[in-house]
Amino acid sequence: MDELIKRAKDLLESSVVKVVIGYEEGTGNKTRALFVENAEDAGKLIFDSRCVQNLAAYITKKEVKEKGKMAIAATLPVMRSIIQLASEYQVNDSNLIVLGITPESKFIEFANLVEVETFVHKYQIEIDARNKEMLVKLEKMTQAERWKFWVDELTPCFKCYACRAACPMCYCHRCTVDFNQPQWVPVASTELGNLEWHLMRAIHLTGRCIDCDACYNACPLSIPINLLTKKMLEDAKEHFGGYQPSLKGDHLMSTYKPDDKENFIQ
Amino acid sequence: MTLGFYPGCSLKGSSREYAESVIAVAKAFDIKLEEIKDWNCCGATAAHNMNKELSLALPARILSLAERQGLTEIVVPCAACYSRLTVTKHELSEDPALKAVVADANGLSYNGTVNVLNIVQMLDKYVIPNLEGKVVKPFDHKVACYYGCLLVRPHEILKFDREEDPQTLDVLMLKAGATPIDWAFKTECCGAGLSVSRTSSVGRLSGKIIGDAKDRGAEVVIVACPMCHSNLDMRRDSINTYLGEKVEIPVLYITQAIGLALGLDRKALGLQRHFVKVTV
Amino acid sequence: MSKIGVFVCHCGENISATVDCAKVAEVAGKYDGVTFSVDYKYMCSDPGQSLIKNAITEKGLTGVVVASCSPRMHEPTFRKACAEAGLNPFMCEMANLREHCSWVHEKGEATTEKAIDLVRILVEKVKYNHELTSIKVPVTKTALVIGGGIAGIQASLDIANTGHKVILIEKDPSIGGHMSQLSETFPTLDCSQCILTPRMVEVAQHPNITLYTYAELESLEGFIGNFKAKIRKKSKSLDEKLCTGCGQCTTKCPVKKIPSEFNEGLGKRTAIYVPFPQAVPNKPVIDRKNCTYYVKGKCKVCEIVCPTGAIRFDQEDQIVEVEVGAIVIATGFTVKQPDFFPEYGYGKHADVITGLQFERLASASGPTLGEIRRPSDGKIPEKIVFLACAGSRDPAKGIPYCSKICCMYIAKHAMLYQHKVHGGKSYVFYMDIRAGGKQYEEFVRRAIEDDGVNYIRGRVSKIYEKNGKLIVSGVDTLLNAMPVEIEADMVVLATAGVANEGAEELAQKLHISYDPYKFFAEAHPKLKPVETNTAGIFLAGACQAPRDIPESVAMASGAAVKVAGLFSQDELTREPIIAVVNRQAPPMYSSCVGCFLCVSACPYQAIEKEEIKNRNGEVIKSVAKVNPGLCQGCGTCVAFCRTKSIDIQGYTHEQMYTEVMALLNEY
Amino acid sequence: MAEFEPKIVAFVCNWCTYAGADLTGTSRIKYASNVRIVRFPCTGRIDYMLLIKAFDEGADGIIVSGCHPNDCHYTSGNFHARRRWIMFRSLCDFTGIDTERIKFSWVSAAEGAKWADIVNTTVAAIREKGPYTEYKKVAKYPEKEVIHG
Amino acid sequence: MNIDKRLVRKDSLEKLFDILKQNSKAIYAPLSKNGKTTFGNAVAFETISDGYVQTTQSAKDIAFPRVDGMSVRGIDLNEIPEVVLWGVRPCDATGIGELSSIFNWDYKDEIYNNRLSKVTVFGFSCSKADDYCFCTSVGGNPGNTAGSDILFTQFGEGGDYLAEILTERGEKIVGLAPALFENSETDDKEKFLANVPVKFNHNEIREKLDKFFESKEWIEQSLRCLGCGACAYVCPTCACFDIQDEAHGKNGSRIRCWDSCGFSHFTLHTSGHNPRDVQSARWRQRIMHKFSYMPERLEVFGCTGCGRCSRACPVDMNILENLISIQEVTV
Repeated sequence: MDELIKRAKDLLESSVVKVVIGYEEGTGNKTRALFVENAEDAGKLIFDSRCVQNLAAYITKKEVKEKGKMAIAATLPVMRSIIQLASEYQVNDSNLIVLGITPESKFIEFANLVEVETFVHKYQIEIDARNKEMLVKLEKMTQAERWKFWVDELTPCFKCYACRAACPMCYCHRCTVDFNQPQWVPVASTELGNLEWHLMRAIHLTGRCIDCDACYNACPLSIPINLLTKKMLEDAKEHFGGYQPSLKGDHLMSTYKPDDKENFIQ
Repeated sequence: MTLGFYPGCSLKGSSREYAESVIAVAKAFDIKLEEIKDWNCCGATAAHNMNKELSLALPARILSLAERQGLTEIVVPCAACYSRLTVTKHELSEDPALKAVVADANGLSYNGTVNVLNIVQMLDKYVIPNLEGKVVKPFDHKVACYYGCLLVRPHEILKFDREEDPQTLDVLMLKAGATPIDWAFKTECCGAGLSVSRTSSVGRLSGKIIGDAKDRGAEVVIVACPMCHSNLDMRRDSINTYLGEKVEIPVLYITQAIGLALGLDRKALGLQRHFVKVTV
Repeated sequence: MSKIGVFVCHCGENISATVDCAKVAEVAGKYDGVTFSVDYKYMCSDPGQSLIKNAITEKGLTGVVVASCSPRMHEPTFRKACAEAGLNPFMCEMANLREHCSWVHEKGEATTEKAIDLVRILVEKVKYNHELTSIKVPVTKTALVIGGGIAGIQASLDIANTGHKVILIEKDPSIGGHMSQLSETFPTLDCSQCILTPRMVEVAQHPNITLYTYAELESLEGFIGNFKAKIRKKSKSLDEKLCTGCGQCTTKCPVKKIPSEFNEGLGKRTAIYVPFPQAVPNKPVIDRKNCTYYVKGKCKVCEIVCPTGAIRFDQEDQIVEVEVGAIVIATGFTVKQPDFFPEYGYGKHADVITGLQFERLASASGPTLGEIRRPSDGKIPEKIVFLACAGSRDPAKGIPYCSKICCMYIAKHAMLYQHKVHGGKSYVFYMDIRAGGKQYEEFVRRAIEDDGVNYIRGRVSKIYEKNGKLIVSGVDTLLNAMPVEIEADMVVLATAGVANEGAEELAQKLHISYDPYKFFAEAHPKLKPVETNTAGIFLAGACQAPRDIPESVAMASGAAVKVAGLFSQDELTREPIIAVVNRQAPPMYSSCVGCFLCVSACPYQAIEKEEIKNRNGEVIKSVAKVNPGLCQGCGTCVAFCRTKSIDIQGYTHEQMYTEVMALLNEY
Repeated sequence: MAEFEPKIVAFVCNWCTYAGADLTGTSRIKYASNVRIVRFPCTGRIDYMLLIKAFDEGADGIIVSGCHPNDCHYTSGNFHARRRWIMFRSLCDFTGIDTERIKFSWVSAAEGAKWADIVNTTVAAIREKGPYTEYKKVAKYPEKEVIHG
Repeated sequence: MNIDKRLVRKDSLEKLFDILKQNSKAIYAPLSKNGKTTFGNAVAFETISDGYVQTTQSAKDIAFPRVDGMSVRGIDLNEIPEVVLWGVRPCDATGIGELSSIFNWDYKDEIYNNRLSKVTVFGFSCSKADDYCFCTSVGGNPGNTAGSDILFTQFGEGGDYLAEILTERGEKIVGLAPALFENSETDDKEKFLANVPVKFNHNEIREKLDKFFESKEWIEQSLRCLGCGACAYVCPTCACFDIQDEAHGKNGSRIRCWDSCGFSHFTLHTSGHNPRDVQSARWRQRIMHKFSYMPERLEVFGCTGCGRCSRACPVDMNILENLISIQEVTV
């Protein structure tokens, strides 16, 4: 990733950007986010297969935004998130430069978000085999079995909201769970409170989730909540031909087709 | 450079000269044509009316083989094969489920990564750009470019040229020094479907085509499909019976015409194999 | 603490027959916040209403629940009553005990229980009702009509005649539109220009109509009653005040070979030109693309010959800003042009022409002075073929719909041909004959029976030239698909009527929706045919779908009435049942994060971006803002907003949530 | 014991289904009294969270109904709603919520009879299924200790 | 005082488990799910997992559940089962003490104390540690007896156990199964304990923090922090909660739920003003509370060095690393 480091240096020296967001070596053989503000620290930047955290989550973080224009080391999922964020007016060319890293771990730079979009659209969002299998397994279950499965899985959740914090799409200042007039989602992390929180989360991410698994990776209890969003992703494919984050902003759930098909409305 | 090559049955039999001329022209531009190993029938004719899966599985196998062979682009000179392969590519990309079924039937993975070129696209992409200075004997004749039915239809899928009054062949021939005539039967049916069952109809259908070409002063008819060729060339007697006169306009494959323009050896282009003597 | 009054109505026997009204009133009386509860025979009667009014004044009620019939029936009644007693009308809710309970259930416990539930739901809802005041929007009583075809002309005149101001803009140098190009009109065969031109003159002279020709809409802002339109007046290179329309310039102009738009390219015009003799205004414009002066830098013949010195070569486009209260769109349609029908050789063979071109040939004011002569060599065609559905009803061509007018004008064309060319043979290839309309079917029969036009049911696969003739090869489906070949001298294509180029662009300028074919979309296919989704913008004529003259005129008058209706009041009063985006104190300003997904969800383009700035004018955040003029209160945005920042008055989150709670819990 | 009487909440739009239900009334067509109607301006306004709330609070079944496609008073509210329902329903199904207890329908202002039929069939179906105990267990309903009152 | 030390054979543990069950004690022990180990009601001995360095969550919810009813009537002691907390690491055992000090600072929290009064703690010394452990830096150690009623130390992999009976409650347990607690020859457990090197001096840190409030270090450290509550919820000493009224018509319940100072809404005022409106302020609060405020007010540190927060953090906010750097930077 020498190009990445070099580019980061340039951008900071020429003070085109105030901060470069990338990965550094962390503790316990983990990597973690690094915010480079001085060119001389650019050397700390690394990239390898362990770098899976979706850095796009930082783009909308108050403290990071306040630093000024930023550049970000972006893998495919991060780029997807960025485009989605851009389509929701949370980021634009004037405050972000994307330092791309291709799935083949090649460095690739973009002049603007339109180029990023074009690149992103070369790849379909595909659910990995392991989870696909899991989905199929769940779909094969009876409704009652699925109910049991999810109650068991979700009961341990203690609502630390790491999933929300780690998700680039959860940038709202006031999440529905923080809304208490009325109290849409019970605060308590009981079966019910947890179920509703995760249902709501999945719905809110429908048509917006780009399947980066940040939520799952962040969960300290390793609850497979990403299955919910993956399911929504699949259904979007099945019912509406799927979606790709796009600057056009033709969002899956805020638009419709008069001939949308369903088989359950009497 | 190397291109994948799917000859299909015709180019191994009734239209060997097509294959020969394709290879000859390719050679002249240092294009190596790598034949797909263990290729099979493309399933043209009516198969797709009888059994959809089968009609898709056959071409899919060819494409899978090409993938396995590491080919990213294959040239398919026969219009019928081209149609089948492209349609299959399209159908499978539309329907993942079907894709799975077919891959399963073939026992071969299919990713749809292979780009399928018909002869016109191939020439357009790799030959024409380097034609400069290579034309030693401009093909200075009035030519009627005959596209037939499969090269440009169905447009929604092939997205190649326009289905009524197509132009690509004409443009190619223009570049080869010919004068394409404007005529009315570019995409009329030559009767290939009835070639064996009702030869008389072929005489009439193909007759109209040759007739109009003649009326408009064409010296050569240019084709890009073995079926068209066999009907317009091999069935010339019944055509002439229909027309009530002896029309001897030769029918050349686009590659043969270009080959001549390049000054390639007539034998290498298989011109001697035609029924209607190639006088040009 | 709210003081709520519950008023249970017996509706004579209608409710009390199956519901124990007294019990309902009694139970309701025990609910927290209910300070008055009573049942009465007829709540909607005068004594009933005064019962409510008195309770409001005496008990100082803060909310009222009337448990009687459907709110769709009497909500206005009781809200009015409350208002009269000084209670905000929107603090009154109705429980539907009649239609939804007493009438549909048998007498008994369960039915009364349900009635009690229904009342409780509303009692709890009312606790969360807010005082609302209806929205008043002023109305600018000037209408903007876009497009000077027959529809635009009719709409303008109708509105102007109600005494309101109209601004009519037309992109071409003259009004008149397609109708002015037509020869005769079906089914009466009266001369198109004879009936149209008087109207055109009327427009020009009407004191209430301001006419801008050679002008287009630049941009539009605002909402019903309060639009601001920018109009671009394209430069005519002419001082219209000075020009007398004497015609010197046009006769002297050296550039004479420009295909005339008015004559569909069959005639020629000069660079400085008046599109046609009866043009309104009858003053020339310079076509800068073809004018020698603008191309080469010298010529100026027109300037020299102009007796009044009206030519202005340096004139620039002008932007006029106008304020209007309503807009009528009458931009019409166009027909498919060359290259769309390679198989018919249109654009290749001079003698394959469109219906509009035939109109010009048949028109007395046309290039051939009304004689049917083929463009290629001016010969009179002995055999002529008309093709219906050239493009129309042809999914393969991307035009699955029926262009509607063709069947009729083809019959007319064939008829005119037969009248003008005696002994000529005419053929019509058609799919079906669609002659629905007064006198229409009879008209077509006349063409077939009296004038001997040969109708062949079938389509044409191709047209090609063969020794000077046009070979039309088609099929006759009535003779069991027998192939037909006709050697014609001329072919007329009834090319599909399609939306204007730039229709999409215009729609976006106007914030109105359009169908897949770029025709503008009406608000409701049956009940709102001239309205658009955007309040205050109306449709007339073929811009909404292919239409013939009578329909276009009817539609125009319809739109005019809508405008007049709108202008009949100084202020629009609208129910305050609209969406609002919350606002809070800094540093939040609003819980809205400005993702603006609501913008794409709103059917009325009623949601705008508002930039919240600090004292130094820097944007702190941009959030959604609902335009009360445009919002219709559907609430689609509300259910959609992740942060619950947008809410709809009268059906707020708290109200609906509470209803569900109240419905399933004991109180 | 007495036959189980399901609690059913109906979320309907003001312009079609609510009016349709009014018509059922004016036509005096009788139907089961288990249903309670909540009136919305448009199906587009119906928040899926409210359906969940209904189950939380002990509903055994839910009816959601609005204008037929293309008949929406607001032109497209029901189209938006339909998209949400498709996804929401499948999510419920995926998490094991009994989707047979949520009835989606289009009832126009003219379909009074259809409304009666929808209600009756739904009530019958839910009665067949019995109370939604699985969900109530999770919702700990109605074990709610009294604070006051 | 001299501690009663006994030998417990490794196969006696199961017997002990069963005897406890027979004496109707609920046993909360480490169980595995999705590859994570957390305390739960163990129905059978074999379900108890071992070999873990540290459980994902602490055992605090035995006395401070993540959701607890706050009935106006108070809770009936008999409603609470007798619980044996099995397999607690020494750091967690100490944690219970620290948590109790919070719940008994000024107001004595009846609910918490009642729950705790029913708990017997079986500590298990650590035979292994990982990079995240730092108990020794905060005054603890892998064999620390504090907080346990009985502390078990295994004599090497697969070996028998040394049981240190530390409290009356511990003795009660022994009383239930005296045969299983044999006399032990050796009582030297040291060589079987994990080695956890001291990384910093917590007292130094405490002093330093007094002058550290305005330091840039907080911002540097917290820029990466996403502001979730994972650290607080796995922490054995985090005690913050939020009181909620769940109303359902005229019925409803008052409950308290875990809360975390990491959330931006934790200190949000109704006015919209937020005294800790940036993550650095929240991160500072977390560290200050544990290493400055608690020692100051409660004479205990709010950290047991269990390292859970570091393991649980989705963005690798390693508290040990951060504390070290606080010790290093000069004010």
